[in-house]
Amino acid sequence: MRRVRAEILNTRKLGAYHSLTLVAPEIAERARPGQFVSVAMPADRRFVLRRHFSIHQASRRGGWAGTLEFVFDPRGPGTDWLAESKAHQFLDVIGPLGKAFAYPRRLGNCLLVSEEHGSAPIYFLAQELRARGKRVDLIVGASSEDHVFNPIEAKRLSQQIAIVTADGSLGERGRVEDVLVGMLDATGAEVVYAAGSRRMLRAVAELCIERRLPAQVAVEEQMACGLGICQTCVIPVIRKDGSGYDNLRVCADGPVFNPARIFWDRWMGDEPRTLSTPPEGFPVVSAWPR
Amino acid sequence: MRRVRAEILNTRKLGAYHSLTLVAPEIAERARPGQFVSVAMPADRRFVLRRHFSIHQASRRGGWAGTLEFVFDPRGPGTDWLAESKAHQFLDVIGPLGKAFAYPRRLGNCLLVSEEHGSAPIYFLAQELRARGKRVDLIVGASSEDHVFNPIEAKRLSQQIAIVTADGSLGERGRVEDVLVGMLDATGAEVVYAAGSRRMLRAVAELCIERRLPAQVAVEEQMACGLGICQTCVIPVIRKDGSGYDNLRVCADGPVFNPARIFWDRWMGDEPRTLSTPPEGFPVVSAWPR
Amino acid sequence: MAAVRHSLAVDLEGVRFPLPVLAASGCFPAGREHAGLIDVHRLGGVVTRSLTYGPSKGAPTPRVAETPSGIVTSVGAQNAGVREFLVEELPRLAKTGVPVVASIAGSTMEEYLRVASALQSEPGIVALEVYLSARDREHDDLPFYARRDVMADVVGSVSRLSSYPVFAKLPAFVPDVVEAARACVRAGAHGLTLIDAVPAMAIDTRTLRPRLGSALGGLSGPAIKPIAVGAVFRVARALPDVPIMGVGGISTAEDAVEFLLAGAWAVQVGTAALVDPSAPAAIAQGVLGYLKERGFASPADLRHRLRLDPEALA
Amino acid sequence: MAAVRHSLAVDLEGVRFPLPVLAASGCFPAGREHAGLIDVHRLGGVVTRSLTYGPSKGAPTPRVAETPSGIVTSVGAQNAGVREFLVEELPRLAKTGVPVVASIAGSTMEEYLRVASALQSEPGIVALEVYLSARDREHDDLPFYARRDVMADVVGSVSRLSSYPVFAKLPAFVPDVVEAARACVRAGAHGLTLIDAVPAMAIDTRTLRPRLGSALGGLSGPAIKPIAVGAVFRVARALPDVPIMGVGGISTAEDAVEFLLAGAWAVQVGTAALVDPSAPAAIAQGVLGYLKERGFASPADLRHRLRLDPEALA
Ligand SMILES: Cc1cc2nc3c(=O)[nH]c(=O)nc-3n(C[C@H](O)[C@H](O)[C@H](O)COP(=O)(O)OP(=O)(O)OC[C@H]3O[C@@H](n4cnc5c(N)ncnc54)[C@H](O)[C@@H]3O)c2cc1C
Ligand SMILES: Cc1cc2nc3c(=O)[nH]c(=O)nc-3n(C[C@H](O)[C@H](O)[C@H](O)COP(=O)(O)OP(=O)(O)OC[C@H]3O[C@@H](n4cnc5c(N)ncnc54)[C@H](O)[C@@H]3O)c2cc1C
Ligand SMILES: Cc1cc2nc3c(=O)[nH]c(=O)nc-3n(C[C@H](O)[C@H](O)[C@H](O)COP(=O)(O)O)c2cc1C
Ligand SMILES: Cc1cc2nc3c(=O)[nH]c(=O)nc-3n(C[C@H](O)[C@H](O)[C@H](O)COP(=O)(O)O)c2cc1C
Ligand code: FES
Ligand code: FES
Repeated sequence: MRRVRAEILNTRKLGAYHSLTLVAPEIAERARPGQFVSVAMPADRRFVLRRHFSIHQASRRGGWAGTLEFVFDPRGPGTDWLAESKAHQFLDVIGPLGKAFAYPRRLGNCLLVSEEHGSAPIYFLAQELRARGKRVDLIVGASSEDHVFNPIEAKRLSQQIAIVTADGSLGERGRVEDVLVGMLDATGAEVVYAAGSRRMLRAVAELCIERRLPAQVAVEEQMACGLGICQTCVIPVIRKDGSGYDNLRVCADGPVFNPARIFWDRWMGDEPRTLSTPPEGFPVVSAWPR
Repeated sequence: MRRVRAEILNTRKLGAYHSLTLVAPEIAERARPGQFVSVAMPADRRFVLRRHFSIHQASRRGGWAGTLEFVFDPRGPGTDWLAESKAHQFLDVIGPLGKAFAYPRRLGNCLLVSEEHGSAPIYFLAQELRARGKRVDLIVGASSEDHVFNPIEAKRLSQQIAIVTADGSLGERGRVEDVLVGMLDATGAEVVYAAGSRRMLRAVAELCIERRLPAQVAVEEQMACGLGICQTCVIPVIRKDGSGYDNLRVCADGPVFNPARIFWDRWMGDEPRTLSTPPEGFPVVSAWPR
Repeated sequence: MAAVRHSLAVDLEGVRFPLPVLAASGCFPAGREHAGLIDVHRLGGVVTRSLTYGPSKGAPTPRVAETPSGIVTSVGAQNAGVREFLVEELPRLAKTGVPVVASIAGSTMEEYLRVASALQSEPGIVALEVYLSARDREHDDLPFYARRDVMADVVGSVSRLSSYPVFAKLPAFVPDVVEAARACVRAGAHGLTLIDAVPAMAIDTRTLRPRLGSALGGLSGPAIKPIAVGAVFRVARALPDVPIMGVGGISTAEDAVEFLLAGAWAVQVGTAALVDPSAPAAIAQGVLGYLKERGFASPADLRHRLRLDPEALA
Repeated sequence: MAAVRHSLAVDLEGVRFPLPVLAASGCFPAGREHAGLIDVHRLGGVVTRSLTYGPSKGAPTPRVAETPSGIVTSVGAQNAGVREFLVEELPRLAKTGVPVVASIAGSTMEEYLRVASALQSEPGIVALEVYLSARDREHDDLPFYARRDVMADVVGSVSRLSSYPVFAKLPAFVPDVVEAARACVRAGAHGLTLIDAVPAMAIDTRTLRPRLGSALGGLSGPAIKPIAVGAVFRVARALPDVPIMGVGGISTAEDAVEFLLAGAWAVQVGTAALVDPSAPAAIAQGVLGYLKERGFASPADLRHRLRLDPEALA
């Protein structure tokens, strides 16, 4: 991880989202899909914590070489402040942080599932998978049309695509889960990647376990440091030998995890439970091709 | 007092000082020299308190009618923030606050003494006194040339002027006190007004008591509310009957006081004492023409 | 949704306020000069500055210093004494009809009782609030709250003497705020006010002096809100039937709702009201908006709505 | 001015740190992965996260919520246990030569003693810090600090058992922090660490849930600085010969100087180090700048420089 004073090269709006492109070659060179950056807030406000964003784009080559893009929808003091930032301002950025998605070595057909800003890392992944000759199909979900992140880009990146919005303003009305089985079957997916709400990630997990499909999901948890120091960002992950679980750090041990190993019942607290969950000692999917 | 959302009409720099002119007719109409305004800081920062500034100019007539000007040197988070403000921004302003300088009814020759930003209310007073046909002479003190507030304006407003800087970069080298006696004698001053450091105000007080000259001084004290609510801003003032003192609120009972009634020893704490001070029961100058 | 009649009135076991937001002690303008800035009819009530028996000159200046999201103040209970209050301030307040909670202080148990006696049967006053952070001259100048038995004794004696319902104002600064609250209630307190400003200090590194004339002061403002919410939550869970007024760092309607969810029956606004005397009224209005939007009928409705995971507090 | 040899080293009655700024407990990166972000040689020392005897899973998530100028956290002492620490973490730390203060915790007196025993005679460790906010399973789950005798008992027993100098880490949340400090010193504490995070809570008014999985947490960051400075000041005046490490809200060199003026012998940086692991080093550098500019020879020099008006604290 590097800490840099990064100049904002470009800002743009994409529906409900803001995108910031930074000049940060030290980070961009190393960045892989699933990793994130940590951005300092101005010291003269009430902010105490840095804010964390998935890397959406990291260019190593070409005219944009050394640049890094992240994307957010303004929804709190930190993202509101970032939404006001302008080109040529500088941000204090640490990255790349966390473990990236692993690329499948042997398998070919990849179904990528994203919701809301979860699309930011997923499209980055899509691009890298395509560059490695994989087939990529996409499911993109959101509350409404303007929260469907960059649908044009999504279409460009995928062989087949399903867009789902809660209010039906773009694509089908419903939830990502509703089209999951259909897309799995239609695309012949051999591997699944996902980023989005816990509810959706859990549905993906259940389905992949059922079908014994290898999967990786990027999760989010409230973070104080983002650097692996404080252990505030933990997620319960079942041990490989099934002997119990450990609270692993999303920021340093994740944010990408094997969804079959996440102890969903514990992590989701008393949120509505729609699915049965693995008990301690649950036999994990260890077929992941590393 | 009124509370208004006031648009910034104009900002300008004057040496070390920043001046803000606001559109605030409700306040400007009522404002008199010595009174002050209270300015809210942005809610999204660490600030909790409003900041307080003497009214430097309040125009009731002409092209600038309804405008209000105050002046400050950036020296802390609040004044730094204000220094960055731009025309057409809005400020949340309460005013006019506090008791104004009283104009002498019979007496004519007025010596006005100011230091640093104390010149802001003093020049306003000078203008009002001249409009009432009084002779105005000025002593203006500061640490260095750029802290001498608007010397050109000062010259325009006064019959005779003495400028004193600690480093001698403008006018005489020294302190206001060094020229006080000379100016009193030279101008035949019958009344003295002052605003500036406690040290200087105390020197003025001592001299005026000695010479039985009526005087008024504007003081500053740390304020939480500025509205007379909290009693954080008090100054010890000896009772008229000399029976002791009361802690009066600078914001509501002042900021203008008869310096002969201020219990300097108490107020100045353990700052260096260069002068003897009035004991409780000190015979106060009650010759003030009201 | 069925039409809900929203009401902002709250009933603290007999102490009624038309709105759930009061001005906290020391933070309400007593003077005539504020007529233009506030409308007392949009206030739930007014807690007076803490009254001593005789006049008190208060602490040396400076009395306020700003710190991150807070202020440290030390006014030292400057006030003109309870008699002056009865002659000068109360009649004006009573005339407006705003419910007045009289805050009482003392440097001995006896002084508390003398102040409470002087306030008996005054029109306008609906309750007493006992300020417990005053220093106890008979016990090493420690604050009254520092010894649980002394504190309970003061609260109990005032409660027995006075015909008004008595609220004990507790600082959060006791190792077990629940036990302290229980002791006050057992002694006869009708309710509790939580929390007082938190002991604190700020130093000027340029002048090498404390930024307050009295060196130590009390921290208030948004910085202490989480401390106050925590104290209210803990006490409300332990003593669900005891009326609590929540105070500490409230500056928005959301902040007030946080306290009501934590278990407060009403809230008080201090520092935010100093900076903007209309803040308590605006906050009450905002609470109404929240109730309407969320379909709650009244502030009291929020008291049992906090959703706790079974694992929390395990 | 005569040439002064400025030194940043501090000596806490035998416990020596090359710089006056340490990383506070729970806020120092233990892992290998941070090599690029910090240079331990620019740190006065490192306080470990609080170690329990066995591994502890810690509190439910979310574990952090941001509040005005502060954060409320509840990690629940998640750690792998003291043995794992000795095998995995300490050797790496010891190799760097940075002085290590081992923080110990427990849910019973016995656990404290077992942890302290396990740490005996380990290279690299220069002192123990006793975390006293842990909950005492044998006394109604109240924090150890809540009962002065229990607290003194823990501190005393650890001090007798251990060959390391022992610092008792006190919260400011005791009615009389001076008496609490005195009790710890009488029991055998070598020094004191002031203060721990302050009990607090934050509620999400949208979801009607506490913002932390454990509902209650500890407030840290700039918001609590005035509380911590006040506690250090009061204890340092009462116990001028007892080494104090000041902690709470320090994020700039000025903040650190405030603590040193208040009477701290060294300071620790918590929250600010989470957000920027290089903060403690930068703060130490800034303290050096301050000393030079003002003509002070060492951090210890500041300890007696606070200018108090005679009237303050009257
Ligand atoms: C690994 C990771 C990657 C992320 N990537 C993105 C992204 O690409 N685009 C995007 O829009 N958002 C992303 N988020 C969420 C984003 O970090 C938070 O929503 C954001 O910090 C909110 O800040 P705020 O001040 O605007 O809102 P507030 O809600 O006021 O934030 C208050 C506090 O809560 C924390 N917080 C709030 N929501 C979250 C969350 N979901 N996860 C973690 N902390 C949270 C904030 O960091 C802050 O400390 C990511 C989070 C994580 C952990
Ligand atoms: C009646 C009155 C009139 C004033 N008029 C002027 C003026 O015309 N021009 C000008 O430049 N300044 C004036 N001041 C001083 C000015 O209010 C403060 O210097 C300013 O608020 C500092 O804010 P800050 O955030 O920049 O500095 P900081 O020093 O960081 O302020 C921190 C806190 O201290 C308070 N404070 C600091 N210095 C003073 C002071 N001297 N008096 C009162 N409170 C203070 C601030 O309000 C704030 O609460 C006046 C003060 C008073 C009381
Ligand atoms: C300037 C000032 C004066 C205060 N005076 C009193 C007082 O006389 N009696 C009292 O019980 N509390 C007093 N308080 C404490 C407040 O009533 C309140 O408990 C505390 O400030 C926390 O609330 P806040 O954060 O909303 O200000 C005072 C607070 C301030 C800021
Ligand atoms: C995430 C986090 C974890 C902490 N863990 C511990 C701990 O294990 N033991 C301990 O004594 N203090 C712990 N603390 C408290 C800090 O050491 C420090 O006392 C407190 O945060 C105040 O300092 P600050 O404002 O600089 O953070 C922790 C604080 C934070 C924010
Ligand atoms: S956020 Fe601190 S360890 Fe992950
Ligand atoms: S500043 Fe509040 S009374 Fe003067």
